[in-house]
Amino acid sequence: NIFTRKQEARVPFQRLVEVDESTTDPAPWGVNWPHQYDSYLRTVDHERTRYGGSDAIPKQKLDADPWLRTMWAGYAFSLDYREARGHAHMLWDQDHTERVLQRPQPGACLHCHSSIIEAYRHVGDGDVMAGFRQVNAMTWNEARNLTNDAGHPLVAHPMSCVDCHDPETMRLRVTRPGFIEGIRKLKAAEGIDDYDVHRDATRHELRTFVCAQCHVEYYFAGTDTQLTYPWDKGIRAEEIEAYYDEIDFSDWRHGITAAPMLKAQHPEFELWSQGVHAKAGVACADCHMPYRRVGAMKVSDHHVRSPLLDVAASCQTCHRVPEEELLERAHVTQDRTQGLIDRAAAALTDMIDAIRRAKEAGASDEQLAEALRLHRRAQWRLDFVYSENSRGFHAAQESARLLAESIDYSRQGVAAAIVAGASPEGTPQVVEASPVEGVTPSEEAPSPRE
Amino acid sequence: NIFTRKQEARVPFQRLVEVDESTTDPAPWGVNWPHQYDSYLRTVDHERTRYGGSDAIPKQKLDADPWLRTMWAGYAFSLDYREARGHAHMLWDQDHTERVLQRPQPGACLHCHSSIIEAYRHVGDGDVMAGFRQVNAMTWNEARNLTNDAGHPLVAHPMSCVDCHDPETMRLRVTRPGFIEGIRKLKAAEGIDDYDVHRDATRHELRTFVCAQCHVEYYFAGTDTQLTYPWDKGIRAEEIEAYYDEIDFSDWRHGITAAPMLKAQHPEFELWSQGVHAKAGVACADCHMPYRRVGAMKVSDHHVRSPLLDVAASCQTCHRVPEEELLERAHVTQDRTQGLIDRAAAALTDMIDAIRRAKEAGASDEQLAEALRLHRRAQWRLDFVYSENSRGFHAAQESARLLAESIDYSRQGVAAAIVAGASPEGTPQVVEASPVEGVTPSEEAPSPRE
Amino acid sequence: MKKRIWGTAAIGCSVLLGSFVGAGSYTFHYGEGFSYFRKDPASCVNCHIMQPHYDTWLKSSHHAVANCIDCHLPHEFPHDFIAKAENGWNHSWAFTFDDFPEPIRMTARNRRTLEDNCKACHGPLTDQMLADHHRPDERGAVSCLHCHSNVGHTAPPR
Ligand code: HEC
Ligand code: HEC
Ligand code: HEC
Ligand code: HEC
Ligand code: HEC
Ligand code: HEC
Ligand code: HEC
Ligand code: HEC
Ligand code: HEC
Ligand code: HEC
Ligand code: HEC
Ligand code: HEC
Ligand code: HEC
Ligand code: HEC
Ligand SMILES: [Ca+2]
Ligand SMILES: [Ca+2]
Repeated sequence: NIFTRKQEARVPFQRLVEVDESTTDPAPWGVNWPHQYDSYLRTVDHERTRYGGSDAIPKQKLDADPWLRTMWAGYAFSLDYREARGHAHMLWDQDHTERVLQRPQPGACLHCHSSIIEAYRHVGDGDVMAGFRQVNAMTWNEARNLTNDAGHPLVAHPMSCVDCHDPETMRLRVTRPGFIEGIRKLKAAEGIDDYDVHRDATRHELRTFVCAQCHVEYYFAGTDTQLTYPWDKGIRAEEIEAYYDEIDFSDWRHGITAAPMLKAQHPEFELWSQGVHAKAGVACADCHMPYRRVGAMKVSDHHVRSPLLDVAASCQTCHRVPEEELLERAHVTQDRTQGLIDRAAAALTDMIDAIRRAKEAGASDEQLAEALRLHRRAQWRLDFVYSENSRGFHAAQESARLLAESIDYSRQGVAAAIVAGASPEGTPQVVEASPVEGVTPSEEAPSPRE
Repeated sequence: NIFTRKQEARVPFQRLVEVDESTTDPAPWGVNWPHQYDSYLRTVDHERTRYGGSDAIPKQKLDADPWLRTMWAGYAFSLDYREARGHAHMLWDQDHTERVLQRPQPGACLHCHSSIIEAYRHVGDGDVMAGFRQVNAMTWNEARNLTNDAGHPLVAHPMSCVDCHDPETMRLRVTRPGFIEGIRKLKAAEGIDDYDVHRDATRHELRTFVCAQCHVEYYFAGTDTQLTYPWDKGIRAEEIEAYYDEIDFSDWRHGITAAPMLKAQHPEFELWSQGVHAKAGVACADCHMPYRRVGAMKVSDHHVRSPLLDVAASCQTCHRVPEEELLERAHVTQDRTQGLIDRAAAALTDMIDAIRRAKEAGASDEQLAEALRLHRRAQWRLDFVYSENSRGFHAAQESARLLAESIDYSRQGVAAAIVAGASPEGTPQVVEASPVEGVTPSEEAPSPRE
Repeated sequence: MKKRIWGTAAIGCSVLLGSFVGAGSYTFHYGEGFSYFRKDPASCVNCHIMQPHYDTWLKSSHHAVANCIDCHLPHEFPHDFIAKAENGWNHSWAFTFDDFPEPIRMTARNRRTLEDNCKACHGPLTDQMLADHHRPDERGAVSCLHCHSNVGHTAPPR
């Protein structure tokens, strides 16, 4: 067949510089693949969209949406929570968040903020998994300051080429232990035993999986803060919640109601999977890394960012519709989601305040049991959609469904609190939170960073 | 849309029989256009889908969803409300519904259940609009039994060819006064003055408008029960509600709470307009009257029914996806909507019961004012989505949004009722409704049908 | 059935095909080859059933640069093509119609042919995407149509 004969002839690139598993610095790779490297470097850029994009100084979401401080009262996220920006910033931004500066955090944090596999290999004496477990248990500082035998820092770069590409073949691959274990559990839940992502994932699936290494919900299991993806029962919000309930896990106790809470972090992969595009087989990279013509070549745009900043490349290949119109469609979806978020936030705040009033009126924990149970449910669903970064675009109807349920539980919580003795009157107010915990319950937490 | 534009050129037919404005019987038309006629006749057929389709004996929705009797307590719809079926049945089904048999109804009902324009012209001495107004004010029986000078019945056929086609040219057109006035008001609300649908509508718009003549929300204005489409402020659920609030309209007082209620009827056009397909310019006829090839000719399938009964013809022209997969996508959307409907129904029932308990506890109307206001809001939104017949498919996210708001208002209503003195306990129960009103408040209603 | 259609299609297009033999490479298309093709696709439209595809092709980004067979028939000639032609010759037009599902959907095999043709014309541009370092098996496959299903036919809005 002519075509295959042609293909064998193909020389996709010449290697001017050797790169291997230890090349965490993207620069040398850039010599071999300048186009991808150049676009990768542009992730330092910033440009806003209506709900996303990025800024030079990342927007403080806590100020934009003050109710967040109430939702997360008593938790590190109520100290500092900003708009995400480009990949090049990921390590610096973790270094400087008040969540790290003011609260103890584990080494597990670095799993998704740096090109860290080499560090795992070093710590585990060649065994990445073993190293992963040990680094998870370290303090953030220990981990951040790891060096190799030559004394060179091992955690020196944000996620880079080696994290998604096989240095030998440039083939896509996943490297994150958290994901490799998580996806196996997920497949098992779907009835597929002994799933090996390296062996079983298609190239097209990898165009999503490489992102799902990090853009997912997670928690730290046990006192040795093992990074874990809670997918044992599936990845729908209820399935994850059921898993947490079963293992009786909570991230923190709420600063106002003392309910055992769950924190949802960037469940992009989870929510995307429930959306229309996922059903249609559209991968993360299809929209966030569209191909571009560079000279006589098509190159995947490694300037990963909001697709709404370049609808032409990101959407129009599939949707032959004028740019403004596509942008408008996305905005309609996002505006509706925002409207429901505001509604759910008002309901949540009302509930939290009603529970506070009930407590002030002397309601017992036992009388408040139902209200506290509802608080956990309502917050999980609102947080799940709010902390997901597409403002509902990845899964419009599913996001609305979760917010509807959140509203239902919050409003039931208000009634339950009133029944438990809360004074009917009283306008919701942001109350001083109790001391803020780190991600790891302070008692067994490593000492704060000096 | 290429599929439609293509047809314009060839609508080949020879006129074997003359048809004119007075030919309400489809049979003569059928001689000229046998293919369309044959498919039109097949609207007597019945086949179910998961949420739609039709049955030989239309399913009694009141038994399938008992909470409907609570939602509509005191209103004719709580007597008899069935699954819709094919167009050929529309007149017979109106003749036999308990809503007509047991309650007084106006002549206005026939506007959407028969080929009635000729009757309007007769009654109005050639002036259709005048005739429309007079027939609206008649009793259902007077109108149903109208005859021409020769004594032949004027209301003898379900909607037929002449209602959508110009007998001269066969061009699409709308004929329903209610819609012609309604769409003008809608366009005015959108800033387009003096809109004349006959002059200004494109052919593609007409592929939706011919359906929007009837598949819309309506009410009967004034004591002379003038059929009116409430679009003065727009067609989104809130805009229609705002209009009703402004003119202080209500269809009936609720049989249990005595709140002034609104009844939503089949707002297919309204909800569709908020959906993805509408944004993409997909018309009702694209899905419900797909083209079929008959030899060399392409014919619009006049067997109007659920598109899920023939996904290949209805969907695959645009979605090159296996049938099962398309069906599954539609079901995912519908199942999510159903889940939220059940949730909203539970919340509404709780609220109604809480208000009942508050009344029993002696709460004053003044104490219950807030709860009753919320009852009206919550019921309107749930009814709007439930009475729309696509189970959310026409506008997945918008439907979910409305249900989320309904839940919010119902649950707030529960709290308000408790504050007003409702005993916290008490499991919701369907209570005997107060005497059921006709669509028109009985006092000024025409005498019941003998 | 399929073979029959292809056969007839083949005949419909045989005039053009003569000029096509041995000229499989994309340089030919990018060159003066164009003039030939403008005439052609009428042969396909001998069948009204192909009309919509023809009309949508006319409006497509490719109408000036590629015609039906460039995309839909194997580029390697003459062998298996002649076979198809002979095969089709034995069947009269009448039989070709009316027992196939509509809307017409491509067979898996023809879809592969189609994608091979994309790659044949757009070789250099897509070398990196198609470099054989990717998994050689099905799992490594990339589908042009996943993103470009509307290049040949201005499909409905989508
Ligand atoms: C069909 C296109 C599409 C697909 C597929 C898709 N996204 Fe998105 N994504 C978007 C759009 C549109 C936004 C909204 C951007 C905005 O609001 O500016 C977005 C937003 C985001 C954001 C926030 C960006 C910002 O500017 O803050 C992240 C992170 C993200 N997506 C990650 C992912 C991941 C991970 C996947 C796969 C699991 C994925 N996306 C799949 C289109 C897509
Ligand atoms: C499972 C992967 C993962 C882990 C583990 C993780 N992050 Fe992130 N982090 C992300 C992703 C993806 C984003 C970008 C999306 C977003 O901002 O929600 C992000 C964003 C951030 C940001 C910038 C936005 C913000 O939240 O202000 C900070 C700071 C941050 N993470 C700190 C941390 C800290 C501290 C930890 C450990 C407690 C941590 N991360 C653990 C994946 C992770
Ligand atoms: C977050 C994951 C990720 C990172 C980090 C990453 N890439 Fe890629 N890269 C991809 C994806 C996805 C593709 C598309 C591969 C496919 O479709 O098979 C790709 C494709 C490529 C290709 C193949 C040609 C093309 O453009 O499609 C090259 C070469 C490449 N990347 C080089 C690099 C270099 C150099 C770096 C570091 C500067 C890098 N990549 C970092 C995800 C990544
Ligand atoms: C190793 C972890 C990791 C991987 C792999 C990863 N991301 Fe990210 N991503 C992050 C972190 C962390 C941030 C936030 C950086 C910050 O705010 O400092 C981020 C930010 C983003 C943003 C926001 C950029 C902006 O300008 O606002 C988008 C969009 C995004 N990622 C999409 C993707 C996609 C698509 C992929 C796969 C092709 C991917 N990410 C792979 C960790 C990762
Ligand atoms: C690789 C192809 C592809 C890409 C890239 C893509 N889409 Fe889509 N999009 C689809 C498909 C397929 C559907 C499902 C409906 C259908 O089958 O046409 C869809 C559905 C949609 C819908 C309706 C469903 C919903 O979620 O509301 C919108 C709106 C949409 N896309 C906008 C976008 C935007 C904006 C972008 C770019 C950020 C984009 N799409 C990128 C293929 C794509
Ligand atoms: C994109 C395709 C599409 C468009 C456009 C569309 N519909 Fe539908 N419609 C559907 C589907 C799918 C259903 C669900 C049928 C089912 O549940 O069996 C449906 C259901 C219905 C039903 C209930 C049918 C039943 O079986 O009970 C009615 C009535 C209806 N549509 C009318 C309309 C009207 C009027 C319009 C235009 C204003 C419209 N539709 C536009 C696809 C469409
Ligand atoms: C504005 C147009 C319109 C008017 C006015 C109207 N109908 Fe209908 N009717 C419809 C449409 C459209 C359907 C099919 C969709 C549905 O069942 O919701 C329908 C369905 C019905 C059905 C079958 C399903 C059911 O509800 O049991 C009955 C019976 C019926 N109408 C009776 C009446 C009566 C009685 C009146 C007057 C009080 C009336 N209609 C006024 C448009 C109308
Ligand atoms: C003159 C009023 C009128 C017009 C015009 C009209 N409908 Fe209807 N339609 C009805 C009524 C009334 C029913 C319910 C009949 C019954 O249940 O007896 C109905 C039923 C239906 C059903 C349910 C059929 C089934 O098998 O369940 C669908 C779907 C539908 N209409 C779609 C449309 C579409 C699409 C158009 C435009 C092409 C349209 N209708 C035009 C009044 C109308
Ligand atoms: C509820 C509205 C409605 C009714 C009633 C109706 N039609 Fe149609 N008809 C349509 C629509 C919509 C089209 C598509 C027209 C277009 O796209 O321009 C159509 C198209 C046609 C065409 C043009 C060729 C084609 O099939 O597209 C003929 C002929 C026709 N109808 C005949 C009839 C006959 C005969 C009757 C009565 C038995 C009838 N119609 C009843 C809505 C209707
Ligand atoms: C005339 C063209 C056309 C027809 C017919 C059509 N669709 Fe669509 N559909 C679209 C377009 C356009 C979109 C918007 C996304 C996009 O641009 O691809 C869409 C979006 C969708 C979506 C995603 C958005 C949503 O509402 O969830 C689904 C699911 C879908 N269609 C299913 C169907 C089904 C099922 C049918 C048949 C009953 C159908 N479509 C008929 C063109 C069509
Ligand atoms: C530039 C390449 C190209 C050209 C030229 C082209 N087509 Fe196509 N054709 C396609 C693609 C791509 C598809 C598949 C579309 C899809 O599956 O979404 C297709 C699909 C088809 C189909 C099957 C419909 C389906 O959905 O499977 C037919 C029939 C067809 N083409 C006929 C023709 C005819 C006749 C011509 C010449 C008038 C032509 N094509 C020209 C690329 C082309
Ligand atoms: C003899 C009439 C006729 C001619 C001439 C014709 N076609 Fe077709 N074609 C058909 C019919 C009938 C079908 C549907 C067959 C089926 O789907 O099983 C079809 C189907 C197709 C398909 C999709 C089905 C498949 O097997 O993949 C393609 C692609 C196609 N034709 C391309 C062409 C091209 C290219 C030409 C011109 C070289 C052409 N056709 C000439 C009648 C014809
Ligand atoms: C006979 C040769 C030929 C075939 C076969 C062919 N193309 Fe092309 N294609 C061209 C030429 C020539 C251009 C214009 C090149 C340019 O403008 O740089 C082009 C332009 C394009 C473009 C850019 C314009 C646009 O529509 O966005 C895309 C994408 C494309 N082709 C994809 C495809 C795909 C996918 C296929 C297979 C389904 C295909 N081509 C089959 C020759 C071909
Ligand atoms: C994941 C989506 C995706 C896939 C798969 C894909 N492309 Fe593309 N392709 C694109 C995008 C996006 C562009 C537009 C780049 C731009 O606008 O700058 C493009 C552009 C092109 C162009 C036009 C380049 C130019 O600007 O002249 C050609 C030709 C092309 N692709 C051919 C192909 C062929 C052949 C295949 C299969 C081997 C293929 N594509 C597979 C997304 C894709
Ligand atoms: Ca978490
Ligand atoms: Ca009404």
